[in-house]
Amino acid sequence: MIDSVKTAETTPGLEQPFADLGLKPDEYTRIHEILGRRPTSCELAMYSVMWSEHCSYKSSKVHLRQFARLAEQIDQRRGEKAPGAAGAVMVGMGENAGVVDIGDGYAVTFKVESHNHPSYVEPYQGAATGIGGIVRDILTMGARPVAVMDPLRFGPLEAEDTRRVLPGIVAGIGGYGNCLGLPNIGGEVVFDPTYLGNPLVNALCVGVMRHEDIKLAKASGPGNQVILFGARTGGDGIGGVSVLASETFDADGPSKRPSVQVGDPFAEKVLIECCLEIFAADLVVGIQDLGGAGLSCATTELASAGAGGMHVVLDRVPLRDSTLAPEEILMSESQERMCAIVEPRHVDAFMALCGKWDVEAVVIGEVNDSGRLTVEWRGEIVVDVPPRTVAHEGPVYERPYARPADQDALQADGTSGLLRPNTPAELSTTILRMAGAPNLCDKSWITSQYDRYVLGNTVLAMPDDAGIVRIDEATGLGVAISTDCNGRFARLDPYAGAQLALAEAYRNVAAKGARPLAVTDCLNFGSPEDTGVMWQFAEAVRGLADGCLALGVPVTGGNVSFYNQTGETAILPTPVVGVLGVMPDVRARVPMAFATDGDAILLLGETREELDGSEWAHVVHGHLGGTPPMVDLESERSLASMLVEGAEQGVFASAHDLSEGGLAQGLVECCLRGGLGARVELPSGLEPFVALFSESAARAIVTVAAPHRYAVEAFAEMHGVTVTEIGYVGGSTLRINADIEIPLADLRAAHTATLPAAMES
Amino acid sequence: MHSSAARSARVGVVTFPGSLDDGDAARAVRIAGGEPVRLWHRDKDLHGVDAVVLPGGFSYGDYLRCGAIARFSPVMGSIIAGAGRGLPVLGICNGFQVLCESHLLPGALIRNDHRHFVCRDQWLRVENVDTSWTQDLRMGQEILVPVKNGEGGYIADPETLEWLETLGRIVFRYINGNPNGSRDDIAGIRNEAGNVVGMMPHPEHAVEELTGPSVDGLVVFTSVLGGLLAPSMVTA
Amino acid sequence: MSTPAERSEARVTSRVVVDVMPKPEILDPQGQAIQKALGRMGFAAVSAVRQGKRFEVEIDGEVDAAALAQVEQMAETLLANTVIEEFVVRVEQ
Amino acid sequence: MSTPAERSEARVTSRVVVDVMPKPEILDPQGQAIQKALGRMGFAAVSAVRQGKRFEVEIDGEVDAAALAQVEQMAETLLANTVIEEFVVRVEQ
Ligand SMILES: Nc1ncnc2c1ncn2[C@@H]1O[C@H](COP(=O)(O)OP(=O)(O)O)[C@@H](O)[C@H]1O
Ligand SMILES: [Mg+2]
Repeated sequence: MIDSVKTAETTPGLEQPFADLGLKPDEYTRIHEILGRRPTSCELAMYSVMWSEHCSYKSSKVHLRQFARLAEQIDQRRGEKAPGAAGAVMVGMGENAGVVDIGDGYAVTFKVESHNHPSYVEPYQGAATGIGGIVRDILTMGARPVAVMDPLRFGPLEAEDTRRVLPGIVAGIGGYGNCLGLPNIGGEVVFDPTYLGNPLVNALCVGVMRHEDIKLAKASGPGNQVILFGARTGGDGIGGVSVLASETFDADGPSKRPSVQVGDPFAEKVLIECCLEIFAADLVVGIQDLGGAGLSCATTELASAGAGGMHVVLDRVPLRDSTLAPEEILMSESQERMCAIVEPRHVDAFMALCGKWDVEAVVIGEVNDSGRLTVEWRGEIVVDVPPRTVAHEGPVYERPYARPADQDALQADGTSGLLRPNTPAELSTTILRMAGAPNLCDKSWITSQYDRYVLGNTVLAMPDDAGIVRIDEATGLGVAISTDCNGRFARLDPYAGAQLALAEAYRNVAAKGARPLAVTDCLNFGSPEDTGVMWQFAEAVRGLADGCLALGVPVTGGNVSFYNQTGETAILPTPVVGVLGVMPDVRARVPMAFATDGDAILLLGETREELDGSEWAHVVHGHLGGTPPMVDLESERSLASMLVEGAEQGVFASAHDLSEGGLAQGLVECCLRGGLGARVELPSGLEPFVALFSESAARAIVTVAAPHRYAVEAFAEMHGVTVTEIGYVGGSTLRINADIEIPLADLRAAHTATLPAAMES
Repeated sequence: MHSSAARSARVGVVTFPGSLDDGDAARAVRIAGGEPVRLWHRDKDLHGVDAVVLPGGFSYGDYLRCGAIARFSPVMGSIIAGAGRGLPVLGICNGFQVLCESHLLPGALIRNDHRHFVCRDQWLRVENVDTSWTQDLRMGQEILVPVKNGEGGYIADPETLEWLETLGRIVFRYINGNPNGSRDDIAGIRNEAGNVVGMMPHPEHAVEELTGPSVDGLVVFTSVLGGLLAPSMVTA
Repeated sequence: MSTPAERSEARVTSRVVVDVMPKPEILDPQGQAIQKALGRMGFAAVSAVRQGKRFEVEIDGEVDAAALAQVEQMAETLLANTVIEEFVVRVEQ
Repeated sequence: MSTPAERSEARVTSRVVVDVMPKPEILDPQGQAIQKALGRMGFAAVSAVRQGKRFEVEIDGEVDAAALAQVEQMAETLLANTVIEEFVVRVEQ
């Protein structure tokens, strides 16, 4: 018996399982009001999934508005200061991904998204489909995807479940991304106990297009055909959006297994090539990928952005499983599908290209100007809704938030009382221990599972500060991207923590010689129903928005992931920030590796005694308390300007930003990367321990050959950046002051042993 | 180098659905001075190319066995026939797998012994310079090129391994560490005539200072172009 | 296209199974890795593991000699790489 | 270590087979790719193909209930991913 619109009208009193679908009573009532009757079961499915936290951003919307205003505010400021094509936001927030002008007629689109919960349930497929989803978002904008990145968070390295989750997630990211032929150019791997029952899998993709090729998710032009193409629709992830993304797991963990989506990267690869040829032939007026909420999302979003009406015949959807009910077809999250709006005169050409790539394509409906989305199944109308009410007019919550009662105590519990290494021997031991600590150790056990070379445009990739891809072979135009977040800092002060994440990503990009242009973010938090978590979220958003304004980099898109918690314990607030920068000529890139014996090592920026929330406190004392390092965005800006201008003039032999682990870890990384030692004299006036392990922001180390020394001083003076010469490159040891000397071989052994030992035992 | 009348050699680069390094192979041909010609898997016509590269990737998804399905594509029929007539053919990574599945080369490639995909910069030793694709390299020369594969372990029955060795059919060997458990550290092999070479490492990713660990891979492409442009082989 | 879930439909389809295993003389690193992992997990009694593939081929109609011969040929040409693998074709009981 | 080829040796080992197949409701890209390829190669009568794994586990001694239970557990924890796969354990006749 089909629950059609007619049936709904004649059976107003029917009891419906709205609560099981995650709808609150008042939300259910609103659906009644919108429709003037009870919803059909198909409509209920659509509203429930589209009004879920994951799709509607109902808890975050009121805060995210701060980002929407940014681009305009920045453009106004920039208009006065530095006119120029590059940097303008061509498509802002709200579309599948933001688009930024990078000059020469090129635009890039980039975005980071989460796939946290599915990756806990089924690490390989969860992570794989995370890559698949973000790549389709980028493709949908009309762009050729050119690289991916993967910021990851896990429980403690030694935990049993980490050994289940980590290898699967890494293999899934590699398995899918490698098969798509997208280089992986960077990411993060962070271990902290709060992620044990809730790892974070964020995935970033960047794509490139010409200005005129931008596509939007828009169903305009009555009479235009709605074409579903790509993989067949199966029962994957039905209810996945609302169940997986909005509710926490039961205490008994992964044994309770909801349905999972399985990815087919080959299908996606041909879908990409097929779409790019379709775009090149200019055959679509609008296009949308099918991600969370599947057809429900694609049809309502397309319709409400266009002429406002659409009729879909659900029987035409090619199925993998003929037993699927219409509700399930509407909610299915089967991967590797797209929906295009095509003028009737182009349908044949469209189908021919799909045929060339062996991609199944079917006309499932037509655009009209009825203002309604109607869906037909076995001859009956099962959906008749105003599409905007589904896609854009979902509930908006002003969730209460409050600074947690324990925040003051947390901030009062600084690191000043912790026992510090003092003697040269103790400092030496600490440097080695830190070099091998899970968060600071060599990640190549993970990153060597990713193809970094494919497409032949990777100029820098992990473990360098930022990934760089060349976009135009003739001119050398390219982009750099880095993602960062220190969740411990965000826990101590979410406002400052979000700004520190932004500052670090911004600094990483600038250190390579790229001018930072735009921001994407993935805000991973606990339950928004917890007033403390909601405060963390509100503070982080405010901090990020203020920070972006100060640095002149707009947020062009991102993602919110709530309910990241195990039982009552939320993860560290983790606002992952990705910064994209542009380089007119990627040949000017500055790698992190020490390059030549005798080059001077210069420390840029100021070191204060800032050890609260540091990696040292975490590794050595398991301590988290106090206040994070000072945020000084003016200094970040000056430092970045100096780094970018210096790179353009070719004065740096190497550059590396300082962050987790401080100067000590920065030196270790530069030495090991280049296979060259260093002779370092720590600046006087600071306790050696503080000089080595403080995590003050707005710092970097650069190396400079003698002929460029003067120029560097001049740049520093021009930008007001403090420069301290701390030594020179050379030898096969890291020597610090007169009394610390560690062979590089020992550092390398400590740095590289950790992950293989943990994963292969 | 060659008379201005000689056209530049045309090197076909095949695209199967799922090919990934086809663009890079074409770029390498171009940087080496040749003219890349894109060939489509469904097209039997080789468009008169002078040599063919089967590039890396995951043809048809490689779900069954790497290269197993690509081997039956129309273009492979023509390439197998061409190889028999002396057409230089280079299979890189997935291309190598296709050549083994096509029985143009002996043996097979199986899952890496450590069961992970591996992408890293790899040193190789040149073991045979008597092929269309290695004639400009030096015997014993050590080159640095990327490897990236999940099923790169070369395997064959013991007799085959032995005659590969004794007949000098091993073209490249891994040194300073075997990335995938390949038998006898085999990274690349040739057919009897020396026109067909298969290798797991990716010379096309080592043709530019900016993007590769070296430019050692370029010689593989200049080798074949040099051979094609030798006066005796220029087609009138 | 019919999926296994629809096997019970009116149309007769039959299932033929093709088991593909690495030849005994060919090294099986996957099998060895699994054996090692099992050892670490405390399954000490395992003396060897080999990993191969299993294909379930659904054929329209009844399985007769001709159909079996067809599947043999599929196995020989596509499903198995006879350079390193051997296969067995059988009708699922 | 004994390989299957040596199973006639003096020491008694038994072979247990674990067949692992994708769950019917789960997407099986492998099977689809093979079916399409078979179609192109002219094997028209094939209506569906599923690809799974076959493990041959050699166990020291006779296969008794305890040994079978052990293999069940190996399959459950290591050989199959029960989120997306199902398995059958059986003693090779
Ligand atoms: N999951 C990952 N995928 C790819 N690259 C990664 C991943 N995790 C870390 N990396 C890379 O390792 C390097 C070091 O990471 P990180 O310590 O976070 O750098 P930094 O602190 O300088 O930002 C960076 O190049 C980063 O991109
Ligand atoms: Mg970082």
